[in-house]
Amino acid sequence: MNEQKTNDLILQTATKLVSFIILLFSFYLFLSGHNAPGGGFVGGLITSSSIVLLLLAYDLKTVRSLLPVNFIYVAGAGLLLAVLTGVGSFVFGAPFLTHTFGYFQLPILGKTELATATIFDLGVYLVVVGITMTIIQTIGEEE
Amino acid sequence: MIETAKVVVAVFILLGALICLIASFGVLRLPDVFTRAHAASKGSTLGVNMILLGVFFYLWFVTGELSAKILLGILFIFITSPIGGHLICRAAYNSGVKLDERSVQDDYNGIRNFVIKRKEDSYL
Amino acid sequence: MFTLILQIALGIMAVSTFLYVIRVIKGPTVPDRVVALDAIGINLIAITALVSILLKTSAFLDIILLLGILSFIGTIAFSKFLEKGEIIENDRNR
Amino acid sequence: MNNFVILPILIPLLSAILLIFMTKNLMLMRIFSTAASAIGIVISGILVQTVFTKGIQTLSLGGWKAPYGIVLAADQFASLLVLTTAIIGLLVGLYSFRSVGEKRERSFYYSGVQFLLAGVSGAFLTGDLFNMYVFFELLLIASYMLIVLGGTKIQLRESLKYIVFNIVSSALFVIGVGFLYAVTGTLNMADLSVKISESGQTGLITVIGVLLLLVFGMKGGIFPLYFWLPGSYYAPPAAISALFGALLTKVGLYAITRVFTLIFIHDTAFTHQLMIWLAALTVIFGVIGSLAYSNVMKIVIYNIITAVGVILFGVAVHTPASIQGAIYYLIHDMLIKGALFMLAGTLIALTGTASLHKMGGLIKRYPVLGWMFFISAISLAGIPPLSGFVGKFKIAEGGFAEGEFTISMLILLSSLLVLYSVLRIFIHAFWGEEKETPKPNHRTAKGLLYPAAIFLLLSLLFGLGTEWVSPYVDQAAETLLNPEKYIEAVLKE
Amino acid sequence: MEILMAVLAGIIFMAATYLLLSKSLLRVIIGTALLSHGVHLMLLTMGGLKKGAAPILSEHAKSFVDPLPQALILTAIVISFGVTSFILVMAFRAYQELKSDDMDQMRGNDQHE
Amino acid sequence: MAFQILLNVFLAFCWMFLSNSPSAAGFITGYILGMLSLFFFRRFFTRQFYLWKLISIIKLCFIFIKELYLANVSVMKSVLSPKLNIRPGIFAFKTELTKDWEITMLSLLITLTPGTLVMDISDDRTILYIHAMDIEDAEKAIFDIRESFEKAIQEVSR
Amino acid sequence: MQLLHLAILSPFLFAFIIPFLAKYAKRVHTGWFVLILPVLLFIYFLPMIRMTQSGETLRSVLEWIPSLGINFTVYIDGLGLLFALLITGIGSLVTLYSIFYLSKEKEQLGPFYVYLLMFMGAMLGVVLVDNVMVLYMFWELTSLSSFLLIGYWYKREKSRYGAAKSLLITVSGGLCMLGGFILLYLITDSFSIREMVHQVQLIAGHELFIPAMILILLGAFTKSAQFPFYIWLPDAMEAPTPVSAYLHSATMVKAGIYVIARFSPIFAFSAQWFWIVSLVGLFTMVWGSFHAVKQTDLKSILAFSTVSQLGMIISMLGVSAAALHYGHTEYYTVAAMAAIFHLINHATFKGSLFMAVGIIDHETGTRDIRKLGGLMAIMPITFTISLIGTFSMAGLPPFNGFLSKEMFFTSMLRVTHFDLFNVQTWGVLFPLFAWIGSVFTFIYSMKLLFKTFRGNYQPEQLEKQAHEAPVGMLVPPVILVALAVSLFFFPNILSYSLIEPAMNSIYPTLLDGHEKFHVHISQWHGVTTELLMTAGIVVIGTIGYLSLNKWKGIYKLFPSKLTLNRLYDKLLTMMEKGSYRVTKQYMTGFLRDYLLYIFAGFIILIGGAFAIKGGFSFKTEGMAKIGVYEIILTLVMISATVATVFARSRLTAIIALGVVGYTLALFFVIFRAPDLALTQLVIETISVALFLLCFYHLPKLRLKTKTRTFRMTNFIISLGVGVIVTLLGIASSSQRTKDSIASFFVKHSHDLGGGDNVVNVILVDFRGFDTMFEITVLTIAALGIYSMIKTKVKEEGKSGE
Repeated sequence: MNEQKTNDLILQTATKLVSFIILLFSFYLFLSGHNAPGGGFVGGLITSSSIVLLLLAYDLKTVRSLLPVNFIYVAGAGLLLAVLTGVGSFVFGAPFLTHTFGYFQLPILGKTELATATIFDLGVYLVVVGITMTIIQTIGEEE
Repeated sequence: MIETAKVVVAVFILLGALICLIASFGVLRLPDVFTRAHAASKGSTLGVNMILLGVFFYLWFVTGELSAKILLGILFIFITSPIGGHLICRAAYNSGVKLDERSVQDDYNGIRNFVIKRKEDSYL
Repeated sequence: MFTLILQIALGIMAVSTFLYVIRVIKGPTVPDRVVALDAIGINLIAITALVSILLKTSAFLDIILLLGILSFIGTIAFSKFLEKGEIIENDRNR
Repeated sequence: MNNFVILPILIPLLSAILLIFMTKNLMLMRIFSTAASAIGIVISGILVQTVFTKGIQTLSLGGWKAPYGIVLAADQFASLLVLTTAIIGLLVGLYSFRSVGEKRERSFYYSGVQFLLAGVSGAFLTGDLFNMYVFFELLLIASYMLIVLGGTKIQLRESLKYIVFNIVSSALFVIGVGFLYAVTGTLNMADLSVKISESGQTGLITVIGVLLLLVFGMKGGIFPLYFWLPGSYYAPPAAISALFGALLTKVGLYAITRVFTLIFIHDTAFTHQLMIWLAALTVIFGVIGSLAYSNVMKIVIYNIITAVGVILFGVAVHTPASIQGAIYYLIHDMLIKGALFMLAGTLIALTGTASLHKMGGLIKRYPVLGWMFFISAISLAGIPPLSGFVGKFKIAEGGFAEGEFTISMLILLSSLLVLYSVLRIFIHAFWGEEKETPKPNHRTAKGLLYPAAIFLLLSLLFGLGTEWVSPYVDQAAETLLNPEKYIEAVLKE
Repeated sequence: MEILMAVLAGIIFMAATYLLLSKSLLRVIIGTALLSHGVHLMLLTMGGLKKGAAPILSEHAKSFVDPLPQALILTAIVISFGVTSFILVMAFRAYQELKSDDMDQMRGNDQHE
Repeated sequence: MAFQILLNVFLAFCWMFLSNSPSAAGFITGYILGMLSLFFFRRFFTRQFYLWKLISIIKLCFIFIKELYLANVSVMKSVLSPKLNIRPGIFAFKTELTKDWEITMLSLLITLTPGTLVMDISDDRTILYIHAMDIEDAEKAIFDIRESFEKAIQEVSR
Repeated sequence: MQLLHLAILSPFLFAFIIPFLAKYAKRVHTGWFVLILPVLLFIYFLPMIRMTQSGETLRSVLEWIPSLGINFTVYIDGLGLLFALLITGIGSLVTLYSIFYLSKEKEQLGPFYVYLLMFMGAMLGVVLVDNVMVLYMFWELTSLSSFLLIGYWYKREKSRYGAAKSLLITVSGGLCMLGGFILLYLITDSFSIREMVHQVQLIAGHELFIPAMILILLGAFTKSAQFPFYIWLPDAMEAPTPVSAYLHSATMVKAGIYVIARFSPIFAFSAQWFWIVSLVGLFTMVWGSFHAVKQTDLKSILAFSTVSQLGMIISMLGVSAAALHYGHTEYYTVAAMAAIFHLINHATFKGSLFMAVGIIDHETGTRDIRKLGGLMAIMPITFTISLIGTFSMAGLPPFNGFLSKEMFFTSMLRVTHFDLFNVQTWGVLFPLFAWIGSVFTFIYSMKLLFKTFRGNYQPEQLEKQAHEAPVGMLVPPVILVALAVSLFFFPNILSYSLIEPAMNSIYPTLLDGHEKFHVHISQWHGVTTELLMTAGIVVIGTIGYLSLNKWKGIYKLFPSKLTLNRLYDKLLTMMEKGSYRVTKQYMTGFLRDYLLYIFAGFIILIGGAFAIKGGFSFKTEGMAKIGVYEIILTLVMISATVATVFARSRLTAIIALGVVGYTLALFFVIFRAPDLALTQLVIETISVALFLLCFYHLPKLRLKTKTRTFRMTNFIISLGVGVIVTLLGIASSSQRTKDSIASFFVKHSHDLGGGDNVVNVILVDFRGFDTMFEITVLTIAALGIYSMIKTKVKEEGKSGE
């Protein structure tokens, strides 16, 4: 392998900047999903693409030391969150997966819409991040 | 006001589109990967950024929307497009694509010695 | 008038994309294709921008940045694949 | 509104998710998954009873009323199948403890099983066509995971084919749903039925119906579409084969039944006649297949196809008797196929081979296994008082009544060859001189036999206690034959 | 437009079928991926095209395109992504174990006995 | 520099709450006021006031845009000329820049300028291998690069 | 649940105890325990004779599946009781016999008695239930227990063969019968035989009458080993001799006769019934007796003899059907009377003969007639038993066989008087055939007797030193032959107690009110035609026996390739080999072949449906306009698609695929689907990355030279698929409905869903359920991929077969 080393200086330096832009963008997409294009899926996918970018520019080991998470558990937790959002409606005697939303006056942010659907979407987001990273990591490790 | 803005926007957009067209023409016409990468990484960057700028102005002046997303996009393209060109060219060279025969100089030859070990697996 | 210009521009972009596609098909080497693909990605950005004006919506503006991100990642992935065969390395310093 | 309806889906789903976090502790996983399955059985049992006393139970998910949101609708047919599914899930789980191997168990095996159960139950319960597609995908991907779990050569080879087929069928499913949506503008099955009755079943809708028949037939394994089945079901460990054999094809059959008793009911002369012919061909080819092999597993697998043909015939004939028969036979087949796969798996585990030619005289050493095989064989052939009888007889009755003499007789006589194909296992493997098997494995078979024994017991109870079951089946058949009831329950929420 | 799209989807279906029928595992997998593209395109066409603005209410358009097929396609896209990645990995594992990507050599044991 | 920006943002927030106007306008006002105060106390900090750096960045941008424009014109010329009259090649270029991001910046800029494209960096980070569309102009290009970009970049990073 | 039901079920219940008895009470032969049951049952049934004699019946219902009309209804009338007594009586004797026949050291007694008891219960069930479905259940149980008993010595190849054969044939008959029952049910809406008999007018007029009759007769014929289904019976002789005596001569094979008798009141008035039943019976009788002569195995002779005798009884039942047409009830029903009488007689003499043969087999170790001889001196008691048995079988006085044979001739002679059915001219064939059959019967009887007991004793040919059997083994046959003799002298014990009630139940419709058949059997009728016929039999038979060697060659005239056995074997191998060949033909294991079938099926089915139903329509109004750039995009997509197909390198293929995906995203943009475009873009990119990741490990595409046909097939099939999908798409979008549920979503997304992005609101709220499972799918995919890569199990035995 040694003779195949290259100097990825440019790529790595740029990645430091670009991956943050991407991450920010993904958060934006996730949060704005309910009213504009975006949502948990795309947000999650873009988050993982920023991690993929890191993987491309660096390597698995580096990235794992940056993000010491088992991504399968992330996916599992996300799924659990999504399902529990549904189960939560049992408590209120509403049908499974009933969402509610309201507009609240919050400090700093002003009038904000808070919806349980967002929690569900967060579950989606986590699952998507978890599974894409699981897939890419496991395949990447298998050399 | 809006009309003048529209004219400016139209000029930006048309110019950008033409640059893009020329770049693609170049990609079609130029002899080898490296020269094509020149056309692609420069031509389309400029062309597309001009169009984006046009759209930005359009949104700004005509609909009154200050779209930071487009500015971010322009910045992003500026950063990434040359990196892409750089990486592709290096990869092309290191995977064994020869320079066009018109080339006169090759200082890079032999710097990375893993050039084409997988000759049999050239992806054609 | 303005719409017409936009449509013309869109047409030009489409032609340009089509020329890239020809390059993608023709090759002759894989890096050629990747170059063309990268350029297509960038072209798509422009097309999206134009379309979003034409359709009088800002719904597609997210796509602009997204396309940029993706074509970047895609290009890197392709070139790494071409150069090293593997895209994600286990440990670069090994 | 009745949140209870979701529980048969939710319980396996939640337990599957929780099981993801338990891979470190094998014992915990086993206990947890068994407990979850047991709870599932209780829940489904209550569901069956509720539906029996109170009629069709529906749940508008998210509180969105019928044609707009997704509705779960548990009529008796679906509830019975859900109950059977839960039972199969529990028993397969029990069987897995000894047969699947620790390595697989730790690789999310139990999660996969629970996911599969959730998918199957969901497919049974949903009242929305696209949602059904989603559940199909859920159970399919769980089945992909299970079928290839372990990654032996044969598994990889066969599951590739399996996946490709299912991708094709899923693709056709989605475009079928798309076409239907274009023509009718709705996705809810009850609403579809209403819309189609209003606008009349045009030629195009009939064609789309045939397309859906094809799609479900591919999952269910009917005649020109079952080719993937033998190889794929053969590949994984017996526990998984049992799960597949008992459940997966039945989901396809369920879907055919649902769709062709609810939606496409205005051109039976064409669609249902087509189904009758396909059913006959399925039976013929299934029987031919089961006679062709001397491989224990293969014989059992081809018997699935025969059974599918029989049930399809019952559905296609579309009379009260035949539908009742189809329901009886469907449940019977789920139970008995589970038992047969487990027994065949035990046989293979004991002898280390699947080939009949290499077995012999096993009855001396394993009499219980032998007799269980025998009983399941005669149950399969529909000999009373075992469970297969009522279903087959009802189906034949319906067929005769509709004037389908030849095919009804074919169905009846097919049970002879079915019996023979399974008794061949008995004759060759259990009778005859004892043979040295290539991998003599004399570990006790008891642990493997209990689940199969429970299956057989259930099958026997199902046959002897038909009277207890029959009100439920009657109700199920009645709902299937009178789609208005289903429609009313779903749309008048 | 709808007809053009239907034809296009048909062509994609045809290409996908052709690929599925080939002997190389790689082509088969590419065929499955292509198939899902065709499906999504067809599904979109079924919802009707260009009947209004993008279904985002804040744009206050007079009419919107049918959002339901879009939601359905989104679900289908994500699912087919899962399946595609699964089959890809499976192909890779199959090649690891079986040392062949030729479907001919993946006949299996049907010819035994 | 980062510290200064952070401080500025903090000051902006402070202003926002002080003035009891939690909105973008309040924030921007706060930010500008904070910047002014920072400017006045700039000698507290060891490094120069960050606004100057901003100005040099803008300067760099302008140089760059100019070069980009020129680059495209030349590329277009060669593309559109009826006979492809080019003499491509790769040449090595020694740079004096050392920091990661300086080199990166330089490479990006070079890549976007007339007929040049950075292909690789040597492992000791001193030599850039550059592919040129027209090798004739190589020497001139090297000179141009050194004159315009390296200086501007050094200015920014100082 | 009454005592009656318990009586029928008691053997099954008892069977459950047997394995434990066999295991824990090893010192006592299990048979002794078993013996109790049939004896008790016999004693239980015996007093019921009085009831049936007075024309009364006993009916008792145990509900099983009342909702389907399937109930365990026990109905005891003369016919049923007769059989029940036979079953329990012979059953007791056989059990007794088996105690001595099967050694408790060498044999596995547990299973044997379990099977035997199972059979006994099943057989009782067959004859005593009223509900045809329950009858069918017991019917198949007899087949199964017979299968198990024949295969009792499962290590022998021939046992297994015989077992499978008997099972296949009898079960197939049973299934046909089930079909017949179902047809009857459809006609009468009842499963009760009694009720069917009441609705006989309805049945007669129904179009399903003939199929039902034929199906039920098929069941009866297979069970009673009639031509051409008799072939299983000789092979069934592999069973232990007590079994042969019990099942294959006295009881099980008579189940068919029972069914024919039972259903006579329903079917018998039709001409077809008469023809089929009597001719099949008669032919079987001649055929069986003819073939019995050439057998060399004692049990084979008996087997063929049973076939022949059963044929005889059945022919009598068939002939008696004429009574339903012809006024002279008593005149024609003599055939039925003879049938019942002979049924009993056959049980006595055939049972004893089987037991005798069993003794010979047991004591000498062989049943081959060529190895035996001169046993008369060594085994005098056995000889006596055999003598009485064979003479009775041959129809010689002073044994009961003579009486029934006489009556047989009588009934056959009366056929010639029928003017119904146009049998005046051909009627004479009936007695002729009967006579010929009887001649052969005489010959093989003599052969059986004399070849075994006369001639030279050949100890060197025998495995054992021959000697007389133990007393226990002799008691049962002695009882039977004693019966055979006493029935000759006092036949009317039977005629009042059993035959009369049985007759009453066969032809209930012939009788008015409390009228009864009157049966009287006398030994001497004067010198009648029948007597002369018997005399003729003795004369010709003796000549035939003595000159056996001279005309033996006649059997060679039957080509061995054309025998029914051959046919059966051929059929079976053809079935297995043929189906293997067929299956191998299409189950090639090639993915491509399977896909070809499936796509071909798709094209044929959908295309066919399209063509037949004419669902295609074409309409452009209301559709969107086409823009220039859309055409260009379409072209891009098409060219990328084509490039995917014809790509020569894997990377090119992936790139082209990527282009298709990105263009699709662009279409999403054009068609106003921002969310889709976003998702499609990201997913396409990640998919491409995955493709690259995985393809690195796969070999590059090989350009195999594929044949033109290969490509052409692929092309045609894929063209078909493409065209059909396109047509469907065009048709669907041309017939689009105006109102769809989508308007609801647009309308209420903001106020009810709280979001402006309708697609997103649908995804997370309106159809959040879909999404929930869609992410579940993703999770499973990830789990699957993870475990696929991390888990590698060693190969199991399965692949190595």
